[in-house]
Amino acid sequence: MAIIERPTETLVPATATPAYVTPDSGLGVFRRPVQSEGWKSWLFTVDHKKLGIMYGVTAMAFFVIGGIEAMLIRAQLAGPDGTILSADKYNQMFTMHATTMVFLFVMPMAAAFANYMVPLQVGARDVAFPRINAFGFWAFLFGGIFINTSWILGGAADGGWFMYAPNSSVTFSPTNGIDFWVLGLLITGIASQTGAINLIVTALNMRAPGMSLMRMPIFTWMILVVQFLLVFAIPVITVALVLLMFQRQFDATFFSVEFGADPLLWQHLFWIFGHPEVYILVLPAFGIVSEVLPVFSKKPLFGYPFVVFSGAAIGFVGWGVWAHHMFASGLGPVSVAVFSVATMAIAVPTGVKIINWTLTMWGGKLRFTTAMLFSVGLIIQFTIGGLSGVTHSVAPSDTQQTDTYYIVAHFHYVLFGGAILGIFSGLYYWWPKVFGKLLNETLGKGNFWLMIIGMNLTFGPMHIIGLQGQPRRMYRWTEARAGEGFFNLGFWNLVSSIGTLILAIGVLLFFINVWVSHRKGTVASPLDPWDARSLEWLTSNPPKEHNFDRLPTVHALDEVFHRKYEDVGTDGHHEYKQVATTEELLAIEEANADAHIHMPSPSYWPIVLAFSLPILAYGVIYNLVLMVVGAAILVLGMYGWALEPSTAPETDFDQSPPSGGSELEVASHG
Amino acid sequence: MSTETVDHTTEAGHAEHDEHADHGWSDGKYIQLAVILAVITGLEVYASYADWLGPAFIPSLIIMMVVKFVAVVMFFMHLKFDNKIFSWLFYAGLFLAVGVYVALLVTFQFFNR
Amino acid sequence: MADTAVLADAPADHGDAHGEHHSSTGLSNNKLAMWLFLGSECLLFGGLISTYMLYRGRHSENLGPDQLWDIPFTSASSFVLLMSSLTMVLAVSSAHRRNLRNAKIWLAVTATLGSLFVAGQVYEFTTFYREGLGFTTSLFSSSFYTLTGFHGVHVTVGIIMLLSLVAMLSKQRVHGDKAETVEMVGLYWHFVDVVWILIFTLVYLIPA
Amino acid sequence: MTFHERTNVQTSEPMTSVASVSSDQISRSRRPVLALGAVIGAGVVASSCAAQAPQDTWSPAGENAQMIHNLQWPIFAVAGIVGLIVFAAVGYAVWKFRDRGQPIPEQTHGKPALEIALTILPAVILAVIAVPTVSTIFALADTTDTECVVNVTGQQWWWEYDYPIADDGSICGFMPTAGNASPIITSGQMVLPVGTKVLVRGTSRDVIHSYWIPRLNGKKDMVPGRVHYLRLETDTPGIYAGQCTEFCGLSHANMRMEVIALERADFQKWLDNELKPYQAPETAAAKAGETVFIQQCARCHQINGLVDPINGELVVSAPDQFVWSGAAPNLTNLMMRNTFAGATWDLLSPQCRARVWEAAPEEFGERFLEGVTPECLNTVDLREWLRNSPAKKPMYADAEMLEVTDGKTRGMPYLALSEDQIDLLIAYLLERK
Repeated sequence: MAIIERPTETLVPATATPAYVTPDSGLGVFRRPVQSEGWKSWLFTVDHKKLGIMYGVTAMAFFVIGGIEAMLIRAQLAGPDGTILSADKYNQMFTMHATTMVFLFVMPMAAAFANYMVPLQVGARDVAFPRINAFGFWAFLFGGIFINTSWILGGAADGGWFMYAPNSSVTFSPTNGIDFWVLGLLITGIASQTGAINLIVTALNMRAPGMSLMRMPIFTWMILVVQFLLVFAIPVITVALVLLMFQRQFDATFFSVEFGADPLLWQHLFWIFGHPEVYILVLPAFGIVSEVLPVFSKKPLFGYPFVVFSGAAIGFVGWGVWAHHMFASGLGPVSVAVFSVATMAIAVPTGVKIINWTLTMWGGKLRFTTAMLFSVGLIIQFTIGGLSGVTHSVAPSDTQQTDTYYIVAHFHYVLFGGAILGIFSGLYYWWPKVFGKLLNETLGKGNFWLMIIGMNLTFGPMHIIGLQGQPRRMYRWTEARAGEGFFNLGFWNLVSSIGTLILAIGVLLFFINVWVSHRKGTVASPLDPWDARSLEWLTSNPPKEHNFDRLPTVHALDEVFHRKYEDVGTDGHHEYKQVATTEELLAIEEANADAHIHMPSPSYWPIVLAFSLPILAYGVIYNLVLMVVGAAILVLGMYGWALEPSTAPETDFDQSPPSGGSELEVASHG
Repeated sequence: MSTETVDHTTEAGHAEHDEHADHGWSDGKYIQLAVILAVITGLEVYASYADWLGPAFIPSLIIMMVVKFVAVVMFFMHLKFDNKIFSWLFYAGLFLAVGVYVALLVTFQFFNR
Repeated sequence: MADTAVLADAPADHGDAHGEHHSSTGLSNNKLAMWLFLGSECLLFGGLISTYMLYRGRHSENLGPDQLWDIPFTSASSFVLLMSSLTMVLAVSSAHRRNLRNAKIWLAVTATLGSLFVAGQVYEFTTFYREGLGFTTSLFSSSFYTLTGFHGVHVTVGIIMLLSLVAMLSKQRVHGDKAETVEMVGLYWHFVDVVWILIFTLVYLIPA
Repeated sequence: MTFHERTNVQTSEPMTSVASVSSDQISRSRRPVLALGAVIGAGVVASSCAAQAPQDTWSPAGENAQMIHNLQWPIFAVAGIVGLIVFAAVGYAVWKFRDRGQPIPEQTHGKPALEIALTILPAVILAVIAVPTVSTIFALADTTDTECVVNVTGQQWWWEYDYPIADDGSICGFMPTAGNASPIITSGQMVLPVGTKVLVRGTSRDVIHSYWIPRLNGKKDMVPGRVHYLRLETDTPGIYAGQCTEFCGLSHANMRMEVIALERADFQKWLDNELKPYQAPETAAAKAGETVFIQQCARCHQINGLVDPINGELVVSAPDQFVWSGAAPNLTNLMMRNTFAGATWDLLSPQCRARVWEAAPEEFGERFLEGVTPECLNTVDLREWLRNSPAKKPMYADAEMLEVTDGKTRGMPYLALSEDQIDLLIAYLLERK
């Protein structure tokens, strides 16, 4: 039985990662794997922390791929009549750049943080459905790889990430690229959907005793909102993708204008998904910033309930503004006016967030670590993106701006300046929690400043380029329409392309930082390097497999801070005195560890089930026989899943640790 | 968000009392409901042939459809007897779907303005 | 509450021995997840129904809904599906009374009624096809077949789940709370029925 | 395919405004340019003084764009000011409250009153913005006062213009000087009379395109199977550049267009020239070129009134048999345009181009109506185009690759013309004006 039995008086060393299991079960179909080390422990793991790391690593790999695609695009556009890419390759490049960054980097990166942090922040030992969690990761990975195999199988999708009909029909895009795109996104959609349900149930149902919803850390709140958006938005894109797949594979007529189809149907379905998707991308970063700013300001988040409700409001209003992506598409003035006003309305809760972040810093005690720098950077950069967003909520103005580089500038300030800066803030902030080591602050600051300078050089000039009338998605631009003087398009295009290089060096510094801090292995992180406030810091670095020795009881928002500090001021004066260190708090928890801790055993089936999906997808494109194989694996996986025992039998685990040193009776299981 | 209704004060109470006790109706009542639903279905089919309904035809069909829908969800699916949070989760999706897709179909009507 | 487990997707056999699992709301994880899933399915079927509503009138003269529908036949199969909801609810309430024998019987009856419905749909599709309505014939045909096909696949999956559940109950392979497992399948099945209630009215009864 | 037959598409749409067109109704009302007082406004002035790109969205040259401009610059100004306030607040907080050893601040969760005030403030600003926004949306959508109609059709990767004849026999509000009007079909450059409210009725023959002349109005998608309306009006004679802005496949970047604004008298001249009968080639080379054209080009490209000397019959092109979208540019009076191939390349050599494009408004009409003279022809690009068009402008011209289009190309295929044939063709085309 996968149980950690422990005498309550025993103290566990903070570094103890139970890892002494000799699996003696073979590949018994209806037994569960028990490895806790080696590659099998990763392949079959259901541990939310391992899956979180895997999400992160995979997403970072796709970030690099998407970044290379972006640099090729900018290299092509550095001068007039660029020749680095052909028109065809260029179209594939910007399609895949967007697809990769949106679906394979930012979304899974948010999933990485959510997976790792949400159970820790709510004081749970794992997510609600660990096996489904593992399945979600593998589906995402296989889906991402599947989409990218199109590069070597006849060319990637070339219709833009918005994939407007009828340009996405076979007539206009005869290669298989769009088929790969459609099926790949269906697969990653399944991953997002399962992940979202899982995290909602976790946040709603697995909170530690005493953690009411209004005591939930703000990051978890934002993740909760995002998962609701996902749960309801993914089915919409699924419908659109299925219609497009039937159109391309089975000659359905949904987007065949000659049959009387209306191409605007696709646009509506896509943007009904696509607009909530924008908030899906950016709200996790807002959550991270709302965690980081209070910690380094030594102040609670200003107006926590307002931030919570504005997040929820953004999530809700986000459903009523999709057609602002279609102001030029001929909706008719009534619809345009309605959606224009609704779009302005959504600026209000977004503005509330910026105001609250600023006021969180106001009167604080600010320490500018790298994580903090990225968060402050986000406030500034996102504000620029938000304000340019206001200029095209004004529909007539938008008809001048949409599909120009001005829009490209806008959403990169939102997505790079919002989502990605937030992600990097989170990486620096939580790195010691996840890996037990601090990232180098000097390199980190270099990383930050290069990225800020790089992104402003890259995306700042795009405002000018766009307002001077250069459309998006053009594989080349011409000197004849570049103008002269200060607003010369050639100059600003070159600046923008040089900016990408600086940006790339900045990102490279991050990877160097990771390499440096892990190779030397010297900087073991203190338990609580930032003097943090929320529950994930009430456990070791990295957390034990079961997260908490004792499930904490929560008394307040910012529970950990209030356990560390006491208000000793009188007469309305506040004076905070440290009454405990985190080490001491942890020692208390360990001293009162729960007697029985059940953790789920690893499982073979998530990866098997997920593996069937790309097989099925290749089958749809190439060969029905392959589909049969995929379906067989799918059925096998489902029955294996359903019939698998809920835990590995006790006999599968070693009862006494071979390497000794601990008196614990530990049965671990990956 | 739907989640604010979570009532923590009932937590202990829930843990103790038998969850199965509040599972609604006896079998007999379910059968009665099924008979009513069958009758409504019959009325629907009749309505689709009845000319005398005139302009009330489509509204009456929609009303009967909604009644059937609500009856199944409330009673067969126990939503009426269960914790409110389930209702919130389901209705969030349902009303979002109705709102968004009705708006979508309406924009197609406004196109020629 | 000190004794806590995380085994939600596979409730442990020994759950009773350790008492209730911890949960903030006192509700079952599985049931929360199922209702969320059903909520999201609303948007899936909503999208398909909207597509159909938009395109229902776009077909050639003699191959539209008004020419093809056989209302008495579809009414009969709708009635069958509606009655399967009754048998499903009887299975659930038997399971809650720990009467597994009856539960299994009702589950089997539900699966049979479901199969009858699917058979009816297959018959209907072949009839339409023989009258010349292929999948690619018109916008109406593509969206009709896609909508009802998606529903049919949902029913089929439900039937497989029902039959698997009967088998697993018989072989004692259901882990955890058996009544809850039956209830989960039941929720899914009822939802599929509820969707058909919408389709029956919106697609069949309201003329194009 | 019904949507290819543009007349069906057009007539099926209610078009009351065409009937009410009257040349007397020329409205020259212009909004007075608002004085720019704000700090940000100064930047706007600076930008409009600089030699901006021809597609600058901040230098309106007609009433519709001016309406947008009047709406957008105050909003940019407000956004700029709000941005500065936020930066100042964040900057001040960063500087003032950095850790200098001060005690841990009060653990306050905020002041609801302040919070609510700061929520209402942006809401009020946005409400103020919303009012002119909505009124401008409806003003721009109004099609009742337009005096001239041009049908615009996008296809991969060029624009076709079709000037329909109104009930009274006029075209765009102008009566032909001699004879009856016949529809004028041209491509690339849309010629319009200055100061006239023009209604563009747009659609597409294949995928979605978007018509955008930044200095005249915002963009409007042209969607196959639908007709969308766009208003255009110009203040001064000149060339107004634009570009397709909805991604439309391989050569999206090579799908450009221009609006040519002519004084009313000049427009009348242009119109009469377009309606004149076919001019038989004069030189021997041009005569031979006519034969090459009939053999090689006339399958897809129409030249109105061209007669086959062998059988004496009118040559009627049938692009629908060869091109997937079913159309190819009409080349009647090609040399009256000064761009070709989706307005991507100039028909004028660089020196001559400047003469027309940078002409003062009062001279522009005359220079434009000179057309392309033999000395001014841009032979470099035109020859490259005739040698191998898909190499110059990426197109799906390889019929084998496109079984999905029944072997029809999208764009112009490689024709394997000899250098001699190219010379003759150019001689022939030079006379088409």
